[in-house]
Amino acid sequence: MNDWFPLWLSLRVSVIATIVAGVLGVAIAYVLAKWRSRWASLVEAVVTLPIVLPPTVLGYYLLTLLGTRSSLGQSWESLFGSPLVFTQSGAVVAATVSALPFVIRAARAAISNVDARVEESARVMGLAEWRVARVVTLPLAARGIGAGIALGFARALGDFGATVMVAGNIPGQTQTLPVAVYDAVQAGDDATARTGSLVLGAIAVVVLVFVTQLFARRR
Amino acid sequence: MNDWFPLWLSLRVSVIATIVAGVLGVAIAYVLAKWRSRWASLVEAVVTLPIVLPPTVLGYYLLTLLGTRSSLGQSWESLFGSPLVFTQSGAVVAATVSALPFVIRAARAAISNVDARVEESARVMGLAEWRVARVVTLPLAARGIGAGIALGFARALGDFGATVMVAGNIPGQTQTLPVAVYDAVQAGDDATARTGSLVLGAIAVVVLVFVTQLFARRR
Amino acid sequence: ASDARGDVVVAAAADTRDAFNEIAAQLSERDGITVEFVFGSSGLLREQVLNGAPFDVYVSANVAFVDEVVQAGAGVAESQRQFAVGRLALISAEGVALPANLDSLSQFGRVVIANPAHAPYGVAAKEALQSLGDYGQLASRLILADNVADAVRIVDAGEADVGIVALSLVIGRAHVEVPATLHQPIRQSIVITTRGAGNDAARRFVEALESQEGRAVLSRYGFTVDSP
Amino acid sequence: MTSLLVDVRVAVPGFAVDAKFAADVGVTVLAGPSGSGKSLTLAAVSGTLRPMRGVIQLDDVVYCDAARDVHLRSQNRLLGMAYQHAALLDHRSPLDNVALAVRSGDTATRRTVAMETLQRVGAESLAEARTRSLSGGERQRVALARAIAGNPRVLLLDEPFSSLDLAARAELRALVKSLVAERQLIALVVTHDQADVDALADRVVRYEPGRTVSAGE
Amino acid sequence: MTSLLVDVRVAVPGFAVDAKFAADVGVTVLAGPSGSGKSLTLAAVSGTLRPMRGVIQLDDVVYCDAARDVHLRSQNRLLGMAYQHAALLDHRSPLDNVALAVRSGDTATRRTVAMETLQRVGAESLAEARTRSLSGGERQRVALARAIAGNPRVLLLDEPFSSLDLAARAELRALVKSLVAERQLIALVVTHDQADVDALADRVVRYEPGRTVSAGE
Ligand SMILES: Nc1ncnc2c1ncn2[C@@H]1O[C@H](COP(=O)(O)OP(=O)(O)OP(=O)(O)O)[C@@H](O)[C@H]1O
Ligand SMILES: Nc1ncnc2c1ncn2[C@@H]1O[C@H](COP(=O)(O)OP(=O)(O)OP(=O)(O)O)[C@@H](O)[C@H]1O
Ligand SMILES: [Mg+2]
Ligand SMILES: [Mg+2]
Repeated sequence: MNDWFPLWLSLRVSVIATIVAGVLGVAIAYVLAKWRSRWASLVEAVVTLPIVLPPTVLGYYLLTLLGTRSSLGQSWESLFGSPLVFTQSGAVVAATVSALPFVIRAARAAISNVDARVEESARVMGLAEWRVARVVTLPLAARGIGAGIALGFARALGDFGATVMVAGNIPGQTQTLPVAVYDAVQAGDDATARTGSLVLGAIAVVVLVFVTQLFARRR
Repeated sequence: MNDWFPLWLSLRVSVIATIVAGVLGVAIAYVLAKWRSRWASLVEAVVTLPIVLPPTVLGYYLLTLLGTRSSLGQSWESLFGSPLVFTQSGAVVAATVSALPFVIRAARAAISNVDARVEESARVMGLAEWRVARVVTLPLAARGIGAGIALGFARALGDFGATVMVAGNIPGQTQTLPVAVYDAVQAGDDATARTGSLVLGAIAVVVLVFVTQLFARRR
Repeated sequence: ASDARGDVVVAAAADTRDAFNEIAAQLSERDGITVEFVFGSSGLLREQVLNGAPFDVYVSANVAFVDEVVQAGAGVAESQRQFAVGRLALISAEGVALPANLDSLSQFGRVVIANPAHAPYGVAAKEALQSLGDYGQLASRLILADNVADAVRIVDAGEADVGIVALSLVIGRAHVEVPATLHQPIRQSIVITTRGAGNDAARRFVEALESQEGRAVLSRYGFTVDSP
Repeated sequence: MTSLLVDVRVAVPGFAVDAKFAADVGVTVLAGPSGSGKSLTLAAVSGTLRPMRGVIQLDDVVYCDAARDVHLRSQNRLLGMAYQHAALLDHRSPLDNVALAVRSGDTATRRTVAMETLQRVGAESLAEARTRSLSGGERQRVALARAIAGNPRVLLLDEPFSSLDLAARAELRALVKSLVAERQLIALVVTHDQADVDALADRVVRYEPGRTVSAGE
Repeated sequence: MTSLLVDVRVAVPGFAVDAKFAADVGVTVLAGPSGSGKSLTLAAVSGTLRPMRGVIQLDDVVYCDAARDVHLRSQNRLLGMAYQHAALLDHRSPLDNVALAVRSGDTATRRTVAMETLQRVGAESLAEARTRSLSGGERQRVALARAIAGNPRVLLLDEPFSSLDLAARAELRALVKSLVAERQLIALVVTHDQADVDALADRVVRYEPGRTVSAGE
């Protein structure tokens, strides 16, 4: 590979998408875990759906939802002056949507598993609900949340189908590394495909080890 | 959709793949969680890699690894009399490989989070290691394992890229529902694509609610 | 019939979908031969053929891919043929006026073509644009679709104003043909795979393409064929 | 004078207890056999468990009124509580455990108050220990510090000295006694130790299975 | 006569204790201030913690020999243990907790033995209760049942009666005493309660910070 643009783009897109999906996903997971209702697992199943749809189909729906002809896409365009689809913002959206279900489900399981008695004792100590979440619930669920974020990151970094649909494949603009690797496989260019895969793998290993360490509970 | 074959095939393939990935993944996760070494998170990062590759590219490497020209593929053929690739077994392999990392990572986090003191007390009670795992560790990690299996199932059910490469898109033989949906989209057959997506979504919701309930800890 | 296999499995590039479906229908009616198609990207289908896919016939819009299959021993050399030449056409999104020709593209917004990195129609589209000197200036507005069928879909979704696509896929709608002189010919190649070597139906399918009726169908779908 | 009124029926699947007593400033000991509902009563006062019926009230502040479905959040009840099994936040240091319970001041002030409180219970050397490896008695000291650090109105102590040796028990008993007097606290103390009753109790509530429990002498 | 020899240095970050005593059939009480290393000693005997140096031996069965890096697995030490904080498997019923500790027989036999054991500690009515909602005293009864259910050679009891009322304490003390005699057990009992010492102790090991602990009278 003599062109490093896809690598930087992929890194930027996947990191931003992981942060967005992490914050949003943990918030949704928290609400789902605390929501004592039979509906919670139904809602959880529905938010898991993006995984089940073939990425291109997911991308197709996203495109319909966010494209230049949709009302959402038009509001975005009037707000920011440029369309959402076929831009790097579009790539971030696609990667975020792909990563979100993983964060939600892993975090929800971990949060539900936190001992309610410890949370109770923190309330009795006088900690406000948000501090109970910050001081007790989320730290005790850290490992599971970390697993979700790691999976979400891997998914965002590797996303191909949804990105290609929503962000297009514009070399030097929206062509991420997985898209470049895919192109190389199609073209029968094994060397480029191999280099690209190795680079993807290497980044992933570094980031994943880091994320795992970050969320491993100490003490 | 007037042809239900892709639906049944998808159900069969994803259920078998989920079971295989579930058993294998939980076993690997257990070993990783108990392996007190800095290498554990490196190994974990490496087994997460299949997520980072675009599914088609993953499928391409699987095809190279298991195809009729590979030694693995040839051993399989001489053992079972038919090739592994472009068969339903191939579809199961593709779905299993796609699902495995999700099971491993979520389960590993949950298993690591189990209170070591409870496991100790079970050992002192005289329970052999495998019974400690069965009676203490795995039940206490059930929710996280469930999340991993749910994600793995969703991934297996929705897999398009890897399946299409390894098993092909042979109608009536290896054409799974996501592949059929993709095909319909390509052919501009929006009605079939929409029905297919809805059916996929419906199955996923039912199975995911069931899985979540199954692994929710009682008592 | 779900589980009954067709008599012959044909793996073919996406641009042939409409024309081949019609030819297969004729073949089924006339000779009772059922053809099963697997449409996909030429590049991925080639990898599958090389790794033992149960395809009897491989059709690609890229001659080099077919050569590669033959060289690897996965295709029957004698059966290799170029049966038609594909053409490019311009289409536009709903509500967007059709461009009169390729020269006027600068007045439009995004333009979609198949990915020249691996799709033959993409290569041709790029050549056409280059021969008019437009490519460099257009590059930042180009969307590279996975294959020609995708390109058509992106135009239909309204995400590109104009598409340069396979004529064979847009024959039934408003389009403007791109002069064949602007690019290298897009030669449609066919080969019977080693697996399909003994399959009589495979041979019959190839013959059907070259038959008078077959060529009539192909040319109706915008392929250039040697005059019958 | 300040008084905590408890008049509730606390019910869980398979068990219910009726408790009716008023606790004034000073120490009210809850005594009675194992499984008679003492800890459940404290849970109701702390707001962790909603009583089936009845009222809990601190002067004119209604903690809970089941009939009107009023339940003040635990956070707003101004309690300090030491649990039967200490229930510390194992993932935070002993100092953090206590500092988190301090209800006012900035972070630095809270830590100072927490350190002072740890000193009062004789646990200053444990401030930065690994919480989950504390010994039974050490945990109880830290739990007591955490209970008093928030400067509560009501102190709920569930067998607070059970893992301590006799000397430590006497020392902490004296601490509780002086704190109650000094800060005019209402303390509910569950204990099986007659020495606690002798040294601390201003009044005793006896729990007996099947009977409404109420204040005796 | 059977005898448990303990001669080890048990060390954790920031603390170490040297213990050297032999415990014969009967009850050896470990007494001493909070944080003096009593629970750590039991952890070393049970195999949860590896001593820094020294030997633990039951007659000629070496439980551990630090110098030779020999450490018998906990599972093979034939112990029954009741933890300071009960440490039940909260996700299984009390009956399951006890049945899992029974070391021989098929499932049905185990459950029968478990039920009988629960009866002996007066907890048969708790067999199918929700374990995590047991009261403090109830947990201790179940924990004691679990400790004796496996028909162990060595019984390790860490403040086993601390949450129990006086009547229950007396009752369970008598049970331990008779079991020890009947089954010729070696029991190590940590307690702060003088009544336990008076009623049970055949010998007392005194823990004092900084000194090697050893058996006195
Ligand atoms: N959530 C619950 N669900 C079902 N039963 C419960 C629950 N909580 C407590 N119990 C039962 O209620 C009874 C009273 O429990 P409680 O903890 O109040 O006893 P206690 O008086 O504190 O006893 P101890 O002195 O042993 O701690 C016990 O039998 C206990 O098993
Ligand atoms: N894993 C550990 N890491 C660091 N310190 C520890 C660890 N385990 C125990 N300690 C410390 O070792 C000392 C002895 O602990 P131990 O639990 O044996 O005390 P104990 O004699 O049982 O006291 P108590 O009667 O209060 O239960 C305590 O100061 C405790 O904080
Ligand atoms: Mg209690
Ligand atoms: Mg102890």
